[in-house]
Amino acid sequence: MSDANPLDARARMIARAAREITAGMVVNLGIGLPTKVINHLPANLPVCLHTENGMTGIGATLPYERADRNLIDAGGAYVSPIPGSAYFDSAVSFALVRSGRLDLTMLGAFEVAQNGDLANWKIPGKFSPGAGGAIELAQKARRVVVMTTHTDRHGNPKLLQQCTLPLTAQRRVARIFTDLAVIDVTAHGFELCELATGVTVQEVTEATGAPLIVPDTDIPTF
Amino acid sequence: MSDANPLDARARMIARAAREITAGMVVNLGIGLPTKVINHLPANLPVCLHTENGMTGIGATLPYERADRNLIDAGGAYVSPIPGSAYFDSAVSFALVRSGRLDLTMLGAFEVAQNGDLANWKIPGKFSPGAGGAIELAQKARRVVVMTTHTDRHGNPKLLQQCTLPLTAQRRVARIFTDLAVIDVTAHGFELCELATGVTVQEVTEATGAPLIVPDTDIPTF
Amino acid sequence: MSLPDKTTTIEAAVARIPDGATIMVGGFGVPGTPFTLIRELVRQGQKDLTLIKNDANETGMGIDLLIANGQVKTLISTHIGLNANAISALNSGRIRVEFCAQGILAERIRAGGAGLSAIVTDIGLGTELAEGKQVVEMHGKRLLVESALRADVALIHADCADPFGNLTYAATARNFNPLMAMAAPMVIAEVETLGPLGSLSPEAVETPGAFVDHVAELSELSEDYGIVRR
Amino acid sequence: MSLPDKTTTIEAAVARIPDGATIMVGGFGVPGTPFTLIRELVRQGQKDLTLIKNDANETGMGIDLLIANGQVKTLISTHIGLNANAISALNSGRIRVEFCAQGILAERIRAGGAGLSAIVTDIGLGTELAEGKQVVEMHGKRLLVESALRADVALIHADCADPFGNLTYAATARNFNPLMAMAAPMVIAEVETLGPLGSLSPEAVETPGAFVDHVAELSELSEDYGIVRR
Repeated sequence: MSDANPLDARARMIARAAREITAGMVVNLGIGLPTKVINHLPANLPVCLHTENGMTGIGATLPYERADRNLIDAGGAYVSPIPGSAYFDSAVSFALVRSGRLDLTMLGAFEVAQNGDLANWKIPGKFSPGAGGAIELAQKARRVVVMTTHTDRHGNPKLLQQCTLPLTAQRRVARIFTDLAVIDVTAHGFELCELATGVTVQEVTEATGAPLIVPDTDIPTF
Repeated sequence: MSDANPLDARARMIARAAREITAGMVVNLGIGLPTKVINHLPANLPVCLHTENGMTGIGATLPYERADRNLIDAGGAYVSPIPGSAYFDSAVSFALVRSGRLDLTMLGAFEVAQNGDLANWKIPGKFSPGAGGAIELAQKARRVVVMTTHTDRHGNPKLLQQCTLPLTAQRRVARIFTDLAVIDVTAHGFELCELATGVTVQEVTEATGAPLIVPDTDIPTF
Repeated sequence: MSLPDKTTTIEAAVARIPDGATIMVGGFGVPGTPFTLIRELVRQGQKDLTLIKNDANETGMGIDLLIANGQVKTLISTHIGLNANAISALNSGRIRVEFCAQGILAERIRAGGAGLSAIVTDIGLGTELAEGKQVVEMHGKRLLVESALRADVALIHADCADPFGNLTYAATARNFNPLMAMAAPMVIAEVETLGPLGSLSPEAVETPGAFVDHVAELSELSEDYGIVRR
Repeated sequence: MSLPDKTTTIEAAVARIPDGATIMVGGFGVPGTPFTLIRELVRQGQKDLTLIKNDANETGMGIDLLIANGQVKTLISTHIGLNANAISALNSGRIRVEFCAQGILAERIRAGGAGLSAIVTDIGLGTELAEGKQVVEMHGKRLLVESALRADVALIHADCADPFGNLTYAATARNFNPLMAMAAPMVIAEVETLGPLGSLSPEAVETPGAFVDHVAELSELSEDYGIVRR
């Protein structure tokens, strides 16, 4: 529903994305929106959060007053350890990513193509700060999911037939969480899995820049 | 002198080789005879001994009664730490060797050629246990010196025009300490630097399987 | 959030290893060798194994028991000179041995653990260890391509651990253990002391638990781990 | 035996750096950045520098001061998005920036520190980061050859040290520091606490002193090291 509160829609998206994280996983949450997922994880869920600047076992984000000057995540937020945390250097940190020990990464996106291509690091002429760790996260995590608004601030779709921007990785995105829907990337393209509360199939179809497979069955809502 | 006590000759060789180690060096002493050099180093000489199984700052060798089951050198001897010792893994240990941080290695030899080629790891058909760390030590230490008896147990020379055994490294040996002499490997071949006490130039020349350059000046003894 | 618990028994962990597995085994001499995991592997009798280990231990100890029991097909190693049994198994063709320079074996394992395909090095050029290896030219120099090594299983001996699998090592028992603990999809650690989560300082951890799958505390240290009288 | 003493002052250590040097600088954001060594490099004014650093710090901090002071010719980095000055210096051509994937930058530096020539990886295939790179074929796959990186000097920030240069790092201030501390023939460490030989447990050492050339204790921690209020 176009008149739904966008803050509610965002919170629902984050809460739904958080359920993607299940017991036993090692997870890297990308800078920005994905990091917010932390606050929606059940307190006793056995899960290991990784940040590429050299830590496993990320605990709560800390305010200025309680921060440790030497303890940040890759986005620069001050974080805290939990019992069993470990610190390591940048080579070990990406060894973990590249060698298949990262079960899941949740990334932001500029564009996702219906074949799973991801563009999230460069807008030529406008935004070229360097890829940081995005390429390795997208290329090597066992499962890559994206969390993003369904359209950009001008209303243009971010889910496309083909990416127009420089790629982060080819054919790696498995699932997309947006403010409107949960969409899987299948061998046949985008497939609608779930709808945000109050959003219609037609709204999702119209906001998507590629064909959307809609199953015959009931579509769950979140 | 052929009737000199061979034990004295060996002790003199070891004591002379020990003087090759000077203040500030990082040194790897090969398994066997070179390790004995430790006992001849001045107590206050600032020097860092490295062993390839993962330690810098090797202290005294310990007898069975005082050994730590987890603390050996690459030859299997039980060693002790000194203030400032560090332990590390095998990758870091050889990083130190290959990246130019090892100022000196002192190795044993089966054969040394007059161009500095070294063979010390394999006698085809007789002794092929694998090279261990020898190839990297010989190829990458900043300075490679050899300590060996001048001839083998059958009296055959070990200093040769060309090596006959599989090489450990090409053109890397700079100096050779033997029971008879100290010999440098120069652009023109073997050059006599020092004589063991009581040994004549002729004895060294006869025991060497390649031309020996003998300087016109007085030859120091050790 | 809390961290997953990976504690198990020696028996259950080793039972996950199939016949034909490629197994990395930590240790350099006695320190760091997972003797208890090895003895359980002998007891369970998995066959046609490929072992990757710095050395072949000594006669009657460690992986020599696997060789003597006919469980080993291939050994990738740097030096087996202290084990006369292993040398005679090699000479008689009962096992195949691939030798590798020690630091290059370490780097090949580390490369496997780091998700790299290979390293490029000049080590071994001009020696018979270079024979048959892939060559690449860089800056006008011919260099060797040494492929990364991974295994199906890594057997690790650690000093202290927590239930998530964070590990520390004692003195020179570190050696190949932290490298191998990154280079297999199934990493099994036998540990001398298992403490609760939080018992290890995050700075002290040498192998992060995210690399480790199974942690088994040793109920006792057998004679294998003791000081060798020479 | 005792171990050599490598203690010096910040001024004397930085005075060894010539114009035109390639310098690795530790740190990821604030943690681990050697702010005092950088400020001294600004004061001494060495020119035409090539910097290798994960990021460009933030405006008015760390290597931004070197860029603003016109001392930097080239920056090899992974992400400079938090420093608008650096981006405008890049856009206006005042500095040249080579971008590298973060973990590959770490591995290239580590390879330099390990005396390797290159690593071989599939990271970046299918992206513009692969353009112009040397390719090698292994097992029928085309892979990228990423050359090892070494520098003339590495500037390191450590938590604790002894006079031999054994170093430890605090929390996520570790990041690139131990890698860079192996990858230059002149390694300079600024340290928060300098203790006597023996003050660090041999197991706790994260960078062995054999890699380190100069150790300078910080007399105070400037505001640079503090918590950033966002």
